[in-house]
Amino acid sequence: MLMVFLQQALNGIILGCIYALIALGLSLIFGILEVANFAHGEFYMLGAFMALFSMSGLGVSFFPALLIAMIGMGIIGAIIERAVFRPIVGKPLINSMLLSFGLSTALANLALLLFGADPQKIESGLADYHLRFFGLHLTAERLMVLVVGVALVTLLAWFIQSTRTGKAMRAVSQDRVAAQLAGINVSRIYTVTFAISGALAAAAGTMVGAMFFVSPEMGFSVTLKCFIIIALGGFGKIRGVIVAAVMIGLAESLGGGFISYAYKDAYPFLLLVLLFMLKPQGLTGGSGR
Amino acid sequence: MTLLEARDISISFGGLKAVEGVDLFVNEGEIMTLIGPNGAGKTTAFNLITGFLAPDRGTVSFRGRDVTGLPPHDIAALGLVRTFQKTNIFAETTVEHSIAIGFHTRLKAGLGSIVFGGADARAEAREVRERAREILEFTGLAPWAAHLGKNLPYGKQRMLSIALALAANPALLLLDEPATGLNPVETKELIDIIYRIRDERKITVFLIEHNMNLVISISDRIAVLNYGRKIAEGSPAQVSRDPAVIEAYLGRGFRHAS
Amino acid sequence: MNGRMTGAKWLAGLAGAALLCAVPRFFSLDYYLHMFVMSEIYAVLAMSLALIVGFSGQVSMGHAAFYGVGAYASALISLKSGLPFWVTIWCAGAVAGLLSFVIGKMVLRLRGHFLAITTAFFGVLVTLILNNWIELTNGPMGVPGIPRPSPISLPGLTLSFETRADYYYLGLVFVGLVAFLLYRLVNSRIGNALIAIRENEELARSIGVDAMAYKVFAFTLGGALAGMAGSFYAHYILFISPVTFTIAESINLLVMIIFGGMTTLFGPVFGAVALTLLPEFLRMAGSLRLVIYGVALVIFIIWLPLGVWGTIKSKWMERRG
Amino acid sequence: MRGKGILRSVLCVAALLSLGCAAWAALPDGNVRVGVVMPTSGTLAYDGGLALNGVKMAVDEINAAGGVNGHKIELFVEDSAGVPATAVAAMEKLVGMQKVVAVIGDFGSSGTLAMMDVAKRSQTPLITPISLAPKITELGNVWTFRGCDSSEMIAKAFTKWAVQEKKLDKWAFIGVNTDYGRGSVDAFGKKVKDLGGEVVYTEYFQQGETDYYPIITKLKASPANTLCLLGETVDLSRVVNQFHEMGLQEKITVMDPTSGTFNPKFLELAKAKANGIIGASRFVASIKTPKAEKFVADYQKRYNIPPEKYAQAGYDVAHMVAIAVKNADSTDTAKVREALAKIEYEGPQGKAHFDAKNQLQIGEYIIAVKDGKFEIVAGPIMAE
Amino acid sequence: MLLSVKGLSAHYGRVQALSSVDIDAPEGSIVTLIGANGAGKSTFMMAVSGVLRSISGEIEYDGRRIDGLPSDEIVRLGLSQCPEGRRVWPGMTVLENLEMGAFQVGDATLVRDRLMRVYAHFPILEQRSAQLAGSLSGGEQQMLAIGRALMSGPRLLMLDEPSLGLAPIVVEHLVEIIREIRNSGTTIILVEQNAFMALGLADAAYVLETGRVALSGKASELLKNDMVRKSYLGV
Repeated sequence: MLMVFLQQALNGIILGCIYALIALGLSLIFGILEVANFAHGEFYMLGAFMALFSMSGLGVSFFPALLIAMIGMGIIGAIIERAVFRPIVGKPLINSMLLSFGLSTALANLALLLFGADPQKIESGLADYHLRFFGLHLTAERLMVLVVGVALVTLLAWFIQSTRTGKAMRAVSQDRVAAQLAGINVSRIYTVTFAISGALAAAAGTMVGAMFFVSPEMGFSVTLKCFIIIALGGFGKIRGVIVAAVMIGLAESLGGGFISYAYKDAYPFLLLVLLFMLKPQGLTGGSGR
Repeated sequence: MTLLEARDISISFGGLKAVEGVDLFVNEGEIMTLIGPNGAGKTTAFNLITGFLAPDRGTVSFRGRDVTGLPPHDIAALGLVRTFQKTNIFAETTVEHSIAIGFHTRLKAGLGSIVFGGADARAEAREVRERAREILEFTGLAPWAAHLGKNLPYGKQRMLSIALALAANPALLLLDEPATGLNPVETKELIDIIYRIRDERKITVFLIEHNMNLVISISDRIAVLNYGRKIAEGSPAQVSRDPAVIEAYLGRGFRHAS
Repeated sequence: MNGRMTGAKWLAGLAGAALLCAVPRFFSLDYYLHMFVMSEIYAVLAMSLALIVGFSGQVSMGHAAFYGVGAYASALISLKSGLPFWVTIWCAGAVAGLLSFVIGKMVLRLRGHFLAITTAFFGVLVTLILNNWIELTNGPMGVPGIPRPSPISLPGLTLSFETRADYYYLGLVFVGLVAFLLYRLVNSRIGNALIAIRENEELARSIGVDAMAYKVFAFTLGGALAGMAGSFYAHYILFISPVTFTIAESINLLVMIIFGGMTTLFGPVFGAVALTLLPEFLRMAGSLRLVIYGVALVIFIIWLPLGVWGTIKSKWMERRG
Repeated sequence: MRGKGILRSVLCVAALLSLGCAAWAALPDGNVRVGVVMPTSGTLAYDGGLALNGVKMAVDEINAAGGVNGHKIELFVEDSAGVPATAVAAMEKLVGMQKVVAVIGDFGSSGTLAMMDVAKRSQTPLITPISLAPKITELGNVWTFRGCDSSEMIAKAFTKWAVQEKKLDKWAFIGVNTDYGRGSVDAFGKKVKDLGGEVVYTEYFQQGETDYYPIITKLKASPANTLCLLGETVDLSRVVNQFHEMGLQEKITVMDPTSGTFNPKFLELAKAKANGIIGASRFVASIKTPKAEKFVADYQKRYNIPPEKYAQAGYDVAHMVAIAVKNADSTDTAKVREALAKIEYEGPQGKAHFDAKNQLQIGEYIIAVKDGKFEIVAGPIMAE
Repeated sequence: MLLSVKGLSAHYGRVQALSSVDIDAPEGSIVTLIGANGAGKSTFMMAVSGVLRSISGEIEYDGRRIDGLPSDEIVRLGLSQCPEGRRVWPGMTVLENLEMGAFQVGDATLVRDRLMRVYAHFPILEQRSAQLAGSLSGGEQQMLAIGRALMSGPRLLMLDEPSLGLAPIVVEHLVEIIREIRNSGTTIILVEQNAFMALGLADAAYVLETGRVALSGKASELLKNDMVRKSYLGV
């Protein structure tokens, strides 16, 4: 029983890693541009397709494809920010919700049209290597997800914490006007934010594509889950989001394994509602703006 | 007669004692003012009195009734109505409609009557229109009746927030820095309306204000807060001579000017 | 702002009503009538959501849950007890209203996106329960064989509900009654209190509005009306299953009221009709249908952030004032 | 600035209206009009597309051979998006505007169940090539036909073979939480128990679920020796992949008795992990009859993938409709319905006919995946 | 003339916040704008800083038109603003706040120099350098905000209500600092409600009323002006 529990927990942490990658980007967008991007799951989906096509089209192997997908989605993210989100920055939240919902519908169905409904697998070549330790079971592929996920999250945290651009991003999220007055090009920061978010989503998409396949409808449910994560972790808070992502991963894995798998989708929400009831100011304290 | 009495009200935010052991009272028919530097706890005191914050300690009673810890809407319904420091109006409704909204606590028409157009609902609606008209005239907002709140000039927006409070039928009106940002002409109008609120409408007025010119000229009594504590209380003459007040708030400049 | 109707308005209203009643004469195909009946159902749903989101300013992302609960309540009660639709539609309203009252009490102290996400949770939870409480709801297999409303006879008119047109007329009455109810409400002290909460909750409380009570009221009434719409849907399609009442449907409803403009009553109706018919129009675009729909939504929000009707109304008011 | 908002609003409305007018111009002529309602968007789009492939191929075949009594078949395809109300709208459009003689659809049972009332009201035969919900044929709606086997028929044939011949006794079920998954798990579980087996584990998952580690980890701790999977290709290929990742293949035999996975896409997604899976199907591409071989070859040529049972069902159902119109020698929907009920059909999967409840009666093959191919182990077994 | 503004008008929606304002700031001077809240003082500063974009009129800085330039360009040219309400970034440390003030400056030694100079003005900031800005007291936050504005090395510094909510003793210190900054060669535009303090410090003064310049002249003269005494000095 303990082994089953530990195995479930390990699975949950790996899932949490993926969620963290997607949710962090969403959280950055939310914190810095103050728009809700319901099309974020589609960034993740497009990133996965980009990796898939660079592997099948360019013949590159998994890791270069991951990199290509990240760069590609970074660029697409930046373009989408300029073209779609820029005009509604500063408008009420519900506008960006609906706008991005439209964008999500358009992108998902465009992908359906271009790539077909038929799901495809990204071959990382690692799924058939098995690791066994202390009675736990892990494929090399999942280990890779864990390693890459942790590496990217650490890299992002370092970037936000220590680089000039990262600090500028924090400054913009805390007070946009003060950032402008300090000579920060806010418009450029917006674009960079979307580019980073797009790249992170693409990384997550590529790795999920290896574990669970790539298909045009893979995005939507992930988006909602990530909104729960950023609400749970505190809007725009990196550490909170990471903790929340892992919590949600664990909740799904343990709740799905030990309570009822059929209600799996409810556990992340349940966690959130419990938190709101017990601690209305959020996981990491302070009010979400 | 004492209309409002706050005893030993205290509240702290994360260790910071925002208001500490403050006693305040307001007599019926007077104009009372609370002054003090920014951050001294004046607005917090208003929030404690009007139920927007619950005190950690102390009691608030209004017309002899303990109102400590009541929600703001219940306190407002008892006739204790406040305005806000930053301009607080209904931005997307017309001035006339805003004031009609202000009559909320006086309206009693039931759901059935509202839906089926009962006589009392119609009578009420008619009465609200008449009374709103009257308040528009009283506050000089009549020419702006059809404008959206957000399209009013700054001074008129401030007046609208007072008009709204008047519509809520106060016995005691708490005005939080009503003169902030008003030009001298508007300030004069404000002074005039405060007097008329007291004299014509028999409403007691309790102010927070920075404009010492206004404070000295209209207050019957003044209380001074500093770092969450009351440091002085008395007539304008007494307070403006108080060394502690000069030190903490008025500064040498004030003495110099007077 | 006053609720008075002038003679001209009465006349225009009568003409409009006559026109609406004549619709089945001009569009006699069941296909059109089906779209119109669906439009009517969505019009009620949109108005009920607009009461919550548009008038009292509380974003709800789980409205389809009440729609679904109403549909199931009505269908199950009528199947198990044999009560006619004319009774079960009220049961549906009561059950959905009770549920939304309880949920509203729990969540309405939250604001903004916290509220949006929490309501989304209840939306998802209801779908999951409909899917998994097999004994009661029959799960994903759905509930088939729901009876039609029993025929009614009025002087000069008999509705048997064997034809789409009968449903159309019933829906027209339904929309009309809900619109009338909400029109009276939003133009009363209650509507004023809701508007006050939407515009500035702090100020509303300072002038004596019990914000929580009014928010719960709007949420409950909105939920109850959605439940009644659900009942109408169930006894119209005659089969219900959880796939109809998902979060995607909640978002669809939000899109409708934003499209039409949610701070008016006509806006949501307009949005509901337009966005029920639009995907059908777009059928000719084939597989591009949903791409066009999505892009149209994006362009639309950038262009007309107040919604079609909201923009017209605000420009008109600007011109006056 | 001021006029712009109104102009935009008016433009929006005008655009909608003009779209409407364009869409609402109907058109009749002398062809045999057949409607199809399938999900071409949403989560079921891929599988819906396969069924549509079969329908289209059948119609082209018939038209190339001169049509039905000299009339060409004209196909009208509408998207149900997997949403019941949309399916109803789609069928109403086909019936009211296109005046079709019959409608083929939907994929999911919810859509089909919702459309049944339209079928009855408009007196138009509705024939579903996929939907498995027992209710469809049990509600006594004579206008609705199921053109494929039902889960009970498969369960009867399959469990008999697995429990009695293969001596598999401890069964675990993982099913999709839909009418299909739930209904099938019930049907199979009952039959397993009737035959002396034991059901030791049951879990359902939401359609489109990606991560099955929680339930597979739990499965690992159960005494099951047989895993019975009930779902669609993509979900099940994830289950099978993760099943192997957790290293359970030595311990547990995997069954896919409704052959939701017996298609080339599954082989592509699961690769070698597909080997050893056993199931039952009314059709598989390796059936060696002349009709089946021709069908497989034509389909392979046309779509570049081998056909599976959805394509076959679409293909068969389209042929059945054509034959019914031919036998009735009329496009009168009532006559077509009567002809359909009496049809004797022979297609790639063998001989078939409808019973009194409009349920297709058809044989089942037991099939195993071996070296990336579907091999027939036994059959066809008739359920009766 | 370091800054010369001619006919500046600005709108927020349909509300006119500034109408045809002319203001000049000679190099090396302290110019003050006084007036009631809502008179347009902050709007003026935001317009000059390039944050408020819907403006008309001419803004000339150091002989070149800067109206229409984005705010980061304007900061690069040496024009810095310390906004009303301090607006420090509460979740960043004092040091990070200061570093971000020098966002445009690439040269690390220059940043270091300026940091030292800010610390020399406000020793308390050095003590608190690792603390989150949000945890500072009001007076310390004001110093941080001024320090941050100085980090870009401005030739023209605009201070919006620096004394707001500060204890008189802190205000006195602030007056000293502002003098020091001017004496080190930086031109200052000062917006103040504390008209006494402002007029005592400034060389020239403008009185704004409902978006217009109602009065202007030497600060010492305005101090004696009846209207100013009555309306803004509370005499």
